[in-house]
Amino acid sequence: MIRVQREAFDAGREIAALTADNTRIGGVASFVGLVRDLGGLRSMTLEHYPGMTERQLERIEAEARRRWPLEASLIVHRYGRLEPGDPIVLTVTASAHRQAAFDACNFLMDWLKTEAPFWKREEGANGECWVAARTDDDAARERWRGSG
Amino acid sequence: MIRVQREAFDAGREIAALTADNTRIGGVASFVGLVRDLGGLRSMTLEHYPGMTERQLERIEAEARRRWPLEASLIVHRYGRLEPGDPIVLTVTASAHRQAAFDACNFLMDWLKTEAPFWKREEGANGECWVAARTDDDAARERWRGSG
Amino acid sequence: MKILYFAWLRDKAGCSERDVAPPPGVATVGALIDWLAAQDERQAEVFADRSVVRSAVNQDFAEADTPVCPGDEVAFFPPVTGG
Amino acid sequence: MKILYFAWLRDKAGCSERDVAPPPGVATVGALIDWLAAQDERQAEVFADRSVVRSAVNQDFAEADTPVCPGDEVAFFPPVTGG
Repeated sequence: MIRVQREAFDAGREIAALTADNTRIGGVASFVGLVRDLGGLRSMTLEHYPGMTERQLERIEAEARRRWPLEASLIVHRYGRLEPGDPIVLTVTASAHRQAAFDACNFLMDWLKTEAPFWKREEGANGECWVAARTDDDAARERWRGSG
Repeated sequence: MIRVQREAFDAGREIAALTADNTRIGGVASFVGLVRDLGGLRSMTLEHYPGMTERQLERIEAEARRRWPLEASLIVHRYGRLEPGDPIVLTVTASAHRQAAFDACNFLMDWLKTEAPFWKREEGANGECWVAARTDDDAARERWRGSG
Repeated sequence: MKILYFAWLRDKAGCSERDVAPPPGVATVGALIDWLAAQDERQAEVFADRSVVRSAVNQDFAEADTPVCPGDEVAFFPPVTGG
Repeated sequence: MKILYFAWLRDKAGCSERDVAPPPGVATVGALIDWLAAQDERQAEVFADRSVVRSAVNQDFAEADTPVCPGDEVAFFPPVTGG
């Protein structure tokens, strides 16, 4: 399941809803990405490409489910104006086996970084600037290439 | 932080409490282990070694914090009688960097499986039996040896 | 053909969306960029450094040789920073 | 010296805890197991297959050659299944 929303999310409630009534699940891995303040950050605004975002998140989720035996999965990605400490993204993967859940969750985050059409603008003490993509995010995505 | 308790836990609340007011945190990885029903399971009772359990959990957590730059971490492990679908264990790791959070969380779970003095007794349709340790849990723990 | 701009490409373009009708010879993303960059000063600036421009055709990531047709939705943006 | 048994070792031992006073020559976990197994039938059964018995001395995992002293807390249990 995927969701793109302006509102905050409750990770605990999402995990509970995703795993309810499925006793085949042995482990649930999750990741919450937060707005980090490296000094002087006032806010971060996430812009995205409505339509393409949903398509890409669905593809990324489908790819994870093709690679690992997941009982359930969830991607929630926010957009709009966020402040330091605010949650940005949630990925949850549930499987009979803990390592499948961990690996799939890690994979979802690596792919989101390079495949989901979001752009971040930071507002700090000295004005605003667009956040550049990181080359190590590309490297993190590439490490899954051989194992597909 | 570590806790050994009979009561259930709320993963969302634990994550929120652990990350509150620390804007250096960029990512929070977590894992919830659940009682899995492979067929006919009525309940699972976790016995542990009070005193040694807390010592071991503290050591496992300290080892993770030695290996990765964590801003916060939490292990909650339950004991007592649980039913299929009930949460058993929660591990949470928070770091500036997502991969450190993921790896540390994975490490905590692998070490818990082989280093925390818990024993599981399953009650099914045909009576009760103690769950045997798994050799692949030993293998999962061993893979961290080289990277210490 | 609908053109969309995101993030700092939109700031440079001065608009987020426009309809264009390139001549029939403009059949790939690369050719479309050449044609757009030749339209005016702002467009020239948007595409000045193509190594930092990514594109999508009908909401799928595209490359310079990806075909484009009349009616397509073509988006230009910097490398994404999701997650 | 306090001896603790957990899980199915406790079921076989018929008790979870006992105080013992082994002779001075019993100075390691391995020697303690030899001595306990020679005490009675039940103890002999607990330690019949030592490959499935793990131990801890004063709440740290121990091996057969780990020293034990009077006053120590020594626990015996099957391989752990935490997490």
